[in-house]
Amino acid sequence: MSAVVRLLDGPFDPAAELADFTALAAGAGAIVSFTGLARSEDRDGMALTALVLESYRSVTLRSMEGIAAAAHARFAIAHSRVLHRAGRILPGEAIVFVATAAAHRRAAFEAADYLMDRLKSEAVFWKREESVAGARWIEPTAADTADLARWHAREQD
Amino acid sequence: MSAVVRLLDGPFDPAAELADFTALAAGAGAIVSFTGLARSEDRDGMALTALVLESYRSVTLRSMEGIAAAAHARFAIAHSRVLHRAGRILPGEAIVFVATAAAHRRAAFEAADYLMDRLKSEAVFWKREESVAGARWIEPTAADTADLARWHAREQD
Amino acid sequence: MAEQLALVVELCGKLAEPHGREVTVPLPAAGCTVAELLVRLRDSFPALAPLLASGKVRVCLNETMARDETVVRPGDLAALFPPVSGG
Amino acid sequence: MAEQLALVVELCGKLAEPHGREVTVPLPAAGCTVAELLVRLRDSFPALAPLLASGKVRVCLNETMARDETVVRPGDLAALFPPVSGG
Repeated sequence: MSAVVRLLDGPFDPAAELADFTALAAGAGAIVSFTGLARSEDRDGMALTALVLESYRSVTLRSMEGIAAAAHARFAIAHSRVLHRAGRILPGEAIVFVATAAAHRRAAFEAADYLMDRLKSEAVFWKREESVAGARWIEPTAADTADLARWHAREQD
Repeated sequence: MSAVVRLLDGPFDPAAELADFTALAAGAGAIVSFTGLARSEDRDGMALTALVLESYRSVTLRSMEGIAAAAHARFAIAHSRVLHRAGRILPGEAIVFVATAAAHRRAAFEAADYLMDRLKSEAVFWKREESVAGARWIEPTAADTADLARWHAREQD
Repeated sequence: MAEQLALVVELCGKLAEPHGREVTVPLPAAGCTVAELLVRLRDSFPALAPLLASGKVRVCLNETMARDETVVRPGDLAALFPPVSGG
Repeated sequence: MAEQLALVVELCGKLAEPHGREVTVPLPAAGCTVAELLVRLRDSFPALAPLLASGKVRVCLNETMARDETVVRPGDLAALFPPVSGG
């Protein structure tokens, strides 16, 4: 079992991470990855120059580790990897990478989905989009809140 | 929009595929990949020497293309890639790779999940596991059938 | 004389176990239906009969799935598909 | 004299907009509660007041989230967290 969580200050290569993770998890059978890339436009179609993610390193890392631990407690996964960038991220660059490995694909899919839903709403980051018009602080969307609520609903089943 | 489907006779590199797909789909925001690896043991714990997938090239490819087209019709995805090996596959080697790219992560996750469920049950392959004890033909599992039924249930919602 | 032409039938998956990857079955020049072809195969290759008895074996003609009433002719590209395993 | 010690408070996210990344607030040597700290910050930095008024701003002390009744002392590592955006 492995659960790797990293908070990165510069660009990383999702494909290299998948290669490394797959080598580690070759015995697992099913591997799911999610890569989130910085958008080039905001919701109104305005061109973005950067996405800036502020973190508070120790607390941010602990929030990510807590989410990863919960995924291992909840799903039958053998390995997980969660990478998240902080700082200034250019359009098209990877912000977040999540990978899960399991004997059965359903667990791998659900754990990756769960990790992303929680990271998107609960990880300790403050983010703003920068464009020529200035900066705008971003909060979780209604879709993020609804995605997260799916897991709470299942807990009460 | 792109939907690439390939049936391969030899090994491929899932990480290289993800790199290529991510470059193509950089504008999309959310990328999900699934990699299925050949197991080293069968359900009873017997060591496997190979997984052999037989196909009927034209019909097999058409079955994969039909599944990919259905995913694009059903989910708001911008790009998809489906690679499947046929022939003799050694333990730990990749059998199948699915990647989806979308503006929103839910569509990317659901489309990848859907593609895998249909490929696992409906793609035109016949497979057998080989061990020192001989060969055993494999059919879709009850879990595969249940996974596939989830999508039919949602159609009737 | 009408029976002297023949059809090569590819056998997929576990159907290849009794007789190998293909069998040749005599066929009249005018052909026969897919349903009749299956009967001919059973008669000519008794070892295939138990596998065909499930009713789940499908016939692929010229790279397209055929129905029971489709006509198959000598020279057609024919294959028998057992239920698929999926990927 | 009791007020001559001070606490440096890091301001995270949009809380940094009015006064930059950190502010220094006078604090008695014995410290005060987190609830009192927020009142002192409001009084010393009126431009922060509207941001603090939401009640959603949390205080992080020595890398742990603090409660209203937690005591904060000069020299503690303190930060104000607005609601997180998530990753």
